[in-house]
Amino acid sequence: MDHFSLWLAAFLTLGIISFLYKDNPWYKLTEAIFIGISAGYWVVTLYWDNFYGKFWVNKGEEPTLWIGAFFGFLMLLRLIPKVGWLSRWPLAFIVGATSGLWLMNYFASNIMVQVQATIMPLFSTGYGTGFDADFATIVANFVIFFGTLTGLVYFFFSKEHKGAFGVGAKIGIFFLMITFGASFGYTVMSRMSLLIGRIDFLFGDWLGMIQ
Amino acid sequence: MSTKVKEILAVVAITIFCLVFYIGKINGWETIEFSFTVSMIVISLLVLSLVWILILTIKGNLIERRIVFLFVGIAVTLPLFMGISQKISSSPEVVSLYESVDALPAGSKVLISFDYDPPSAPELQPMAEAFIQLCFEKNLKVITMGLWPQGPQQANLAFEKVFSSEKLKGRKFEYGVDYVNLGFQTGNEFVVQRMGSSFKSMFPTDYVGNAYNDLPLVKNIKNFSNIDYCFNLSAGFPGTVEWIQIGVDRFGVLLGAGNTAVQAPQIYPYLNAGQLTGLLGGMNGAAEFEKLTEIPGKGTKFMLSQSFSHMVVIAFVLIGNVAFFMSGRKSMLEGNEE
Amino acid sequence: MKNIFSIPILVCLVISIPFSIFAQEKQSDSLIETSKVIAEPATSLIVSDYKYDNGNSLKLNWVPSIDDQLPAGKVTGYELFRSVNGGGFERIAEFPPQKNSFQDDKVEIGSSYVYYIDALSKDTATSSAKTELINPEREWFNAGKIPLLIMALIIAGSIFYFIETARRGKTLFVRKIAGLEAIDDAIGRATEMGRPILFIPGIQDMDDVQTLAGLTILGRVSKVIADYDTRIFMPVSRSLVMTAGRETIKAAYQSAGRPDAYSDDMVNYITDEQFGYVAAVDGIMVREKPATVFLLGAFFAESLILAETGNSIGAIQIAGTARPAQLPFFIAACDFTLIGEELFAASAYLSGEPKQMGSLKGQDVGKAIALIVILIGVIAATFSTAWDIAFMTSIYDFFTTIFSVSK
Amino acid sequence: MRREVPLFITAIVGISFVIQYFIPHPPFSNLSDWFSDWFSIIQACAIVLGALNLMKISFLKVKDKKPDWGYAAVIIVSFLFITIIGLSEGEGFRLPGTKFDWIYNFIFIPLSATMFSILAFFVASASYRAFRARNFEATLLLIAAFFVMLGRVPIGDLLVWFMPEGYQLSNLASWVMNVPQAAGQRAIMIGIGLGVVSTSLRVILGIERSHIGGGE
Repeated sequence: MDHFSLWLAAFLTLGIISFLYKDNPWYKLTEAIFIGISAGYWVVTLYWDNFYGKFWVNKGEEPTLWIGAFFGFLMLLRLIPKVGWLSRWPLAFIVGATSGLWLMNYFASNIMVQVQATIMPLFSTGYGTGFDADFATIVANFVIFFGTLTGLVYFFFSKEHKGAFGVGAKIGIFFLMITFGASFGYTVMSRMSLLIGRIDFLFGDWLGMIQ
Repeated sequence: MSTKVKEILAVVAITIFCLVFYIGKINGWETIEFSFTVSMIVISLLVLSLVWILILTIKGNLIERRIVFLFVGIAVTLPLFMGISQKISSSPEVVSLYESVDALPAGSKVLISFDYDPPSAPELQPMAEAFIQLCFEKNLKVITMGLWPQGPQQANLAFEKVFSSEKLKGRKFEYGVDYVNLGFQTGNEFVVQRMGSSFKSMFPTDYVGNAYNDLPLVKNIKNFSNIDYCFNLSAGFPGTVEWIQIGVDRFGVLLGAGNTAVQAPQIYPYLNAGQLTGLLGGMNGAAEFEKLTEIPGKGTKFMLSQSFSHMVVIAFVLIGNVAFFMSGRKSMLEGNEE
Repeated sequence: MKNIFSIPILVCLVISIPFSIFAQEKQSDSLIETSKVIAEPATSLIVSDYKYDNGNSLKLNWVPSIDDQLPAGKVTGYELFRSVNGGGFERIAEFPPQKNSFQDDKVEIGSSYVYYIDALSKDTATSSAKTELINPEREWFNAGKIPLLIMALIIAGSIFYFIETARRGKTLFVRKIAGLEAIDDAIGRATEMGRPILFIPGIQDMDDVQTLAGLTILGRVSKVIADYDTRIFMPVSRSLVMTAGRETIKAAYQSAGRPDAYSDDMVNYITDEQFGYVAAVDGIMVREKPATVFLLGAFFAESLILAETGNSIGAIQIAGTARPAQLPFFIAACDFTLIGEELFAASAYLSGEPKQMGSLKGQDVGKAIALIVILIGVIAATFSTAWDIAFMTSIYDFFTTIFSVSK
Repeated sequence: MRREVPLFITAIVGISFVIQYFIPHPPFSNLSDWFSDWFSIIQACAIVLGALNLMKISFLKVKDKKPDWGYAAVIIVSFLFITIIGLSEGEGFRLPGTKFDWIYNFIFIPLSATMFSILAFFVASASYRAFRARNFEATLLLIAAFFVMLGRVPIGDLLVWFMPEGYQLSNLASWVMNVPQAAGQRAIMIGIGLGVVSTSLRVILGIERSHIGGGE
């Protein structure tokens, strides 16, 4: 790493950090560089990886790729206002395919698998193992079972959250809150790690103050 | 003195500070490490300033965002200079990951997918290094790839680091025989799906352009059936969830995962359902894994800062709430600066 | 008669004497050899194509070795070997005693396979006969997915049913969703303050259903905005979303009878890069100070920066995502948050159209099924495991079969 | 024509992608592979629109000398700078040692990594200002967060040194993650699954059509 590169990197790093103080010219400059560089980065990446790598290289062997290229061409027609509406076709294609794919993937992985995973014996460590669980496992089993059920109750739309149903929904939201709390804790952990990594760059790699 | 002048002075001061230490670094100055006494003094100062913030807040002045920012910056930076070591525990999901790798016979082929980019490296790079080193220590063969464009680069960095480590310094590792970096391919989860039928169709060449069939390690690998273990380092989409849905659920691979802490909670239901052999979550997961494998690295080194930062966040939540309850709930619900 | 039999026996004995002496000598150095436990091989190994799949599995059945009749017989296990396209045999699996079938999922269409199985005893392995050459075949329907299809049809069917019922004019009750009730007020507030409205549809592309959900809400929201004559702007991080967003807002302005008020400048592309985008949106927020911010779609790490910055400029924020990791921050920093499923329900709810409301009802049927299945399934599993009640076992088996996702 | 064709395409494509899940035979089994390729190509074409849009806005800003027009000029210059270098670099533009790689390492990474790490400050500020125990639910959220945050760093166990092995904060954090947290996640996952199914169905059936310029 030569001096110029290091100082450039540090200059940009501190420019972004300066936003914490307030919106200022240094931040605006780094922001502008960031927008320009990243937009260009994606243009280059998508050109070489997607257009060149997927289409240009294989267009001879895979005739179906021309359909994709045709859709891409329709997309570009937006630049000509008169025929711009044709770009709805590739959009319609993408939306249709996404819906179809997600419908089945989520149905299988999110609904079926998770429902099946919740079906478990409460007093045992596994199915068919007999009456073998200790107290802690039984508690855990009950909590998972109960939490999943009440959590689902919360999401019901067609019933007002009142009476026994309301109690269920209330307990459900408690479980959701614990989940969010755990997520919050883990997110804090993650964010702090990233900051530590960045500070390690500034004081370690750049200034050589820490080992 | 106007604010503008103060600001300019601050920038100049920071620049001079940086220049001095940079020149110092070039001239070979020693790194700084606080002694135990100094560390304790620093810690007490931090605690005292928290108390001060608490008092201010109770008085009804919600301190400015910027002061919170400054405090966090200091509380995370200073521990990096301290040489205090801590006892690291080991969670069951980390142990089970270690055990499943430990159980692989020598010569087994391990596929590591690097699905992250440099911004997430502080959490995931230590895991990558420890995992690869463990593989080499156990004489396993390592194949790397990436669903994120920058992944393979991170893999190369990890290899470099591992080869220069103390334990493996004497040994020779040959590219193409002991390890291969297949590179990146676009297509997100579809890449995994197509690898189910053929690796070669997705990676006709490796990262640096060698033909798939010229690499002795992989040329006989057709698809997942020739892979003994998969490890996925993931920072988002595409990542562990996609590997589970396709790799595990459709092709039956044995999968372990290293995740950023943000992602980890969503992975637990899969862990419970037995779709994963183990999970490293965040920097703490990295540190625990480093302890189990006896390969201390950055995960362990950063743990003190991590501890501090958690304490600071907890302190802030508590201070905010104490003030909230003491000064009547209503008036504090809205932030009151800017 | 007796003698006739005794003669050959005698002959055999006489002949065997020198051998036995010879063997005696030999035995000393091959003691291990003769005391070895040798198990009979498994027989009738048959391989057949697994029906109704993608051509990626074969089924193997065999009769266990006759030495494997009792639980603690000579056989300690089995090992299955396979040769692909006439190549060498490789061990692909091992089984405990008494096992008699296996499904090989790691085969491919276009290759041919031969198998044999070894019965293992303490010391040796005896091989069965090899199977005939077989090629996996691919069929037109994956029978393993029939349960999935049935469940999908039930849930899709109930959504259909309620859409139809609603279309016929039956009013269906849907509970209030706080975040959505607040939308009109939030837009009204922006109008009063004379400040713009910021809409962020997440940072994923059109191949994410959350983005679709965000855009459908945008359709409803921008209709109200057109009515109130407020300014909306929507910076996006994907070019396709820019195109779709423009179409959406344009259509909303048209249906509100104000096509003249629409301009393409309402929707702008910034960059695909997550944090480049955030840096820009942050700047926009601080400089333009929108009165109302909508954050609806797929969000990642940027959720917090956006929500916090929005909070610090005092905007009313309505957020929603199906990514659990980001929800706590939305809950803390935004005024209203749509949690998971509520995001998908929002556009139907906002439209107020009966058929859209019907689809929500259909979703509830899905939840009800999940609830009942979990409830009965857990009871059945508990009783069948702890007290071995056969009736409960069959209920458990039924549910796990119905809810299994075949590969 | 303008409205019907897109609706028709959405419906047909959507239904085919549902069917492909059950029919493992070509051409259905190839559908998802094709879609991934086509989508990649469409994305590559669409970014031209996005990039042109960005350039147009920035250019107009510079031309009209609007406030902050200098930064708009920086956007244009840096965009052109990396695009020209990247496109001239050829297929191996990402390999170590290229100019593009240098830009990536010393401009792109510092910027995005710092932007990412700034989150830490926002987390702290949010926890000071926003995470209030307003009611029982919020309190529960905070308590769960405390246990997890403490239990996941060594200092947590240090705080409860008097507890026996196996009952320390790290064990408690593991329990929270594996039990109540997982239960909540599961409920959310099932709910999201149903939401996706219903939204997809509405789109395929053409009830939901705003994204393609629909409306009644």
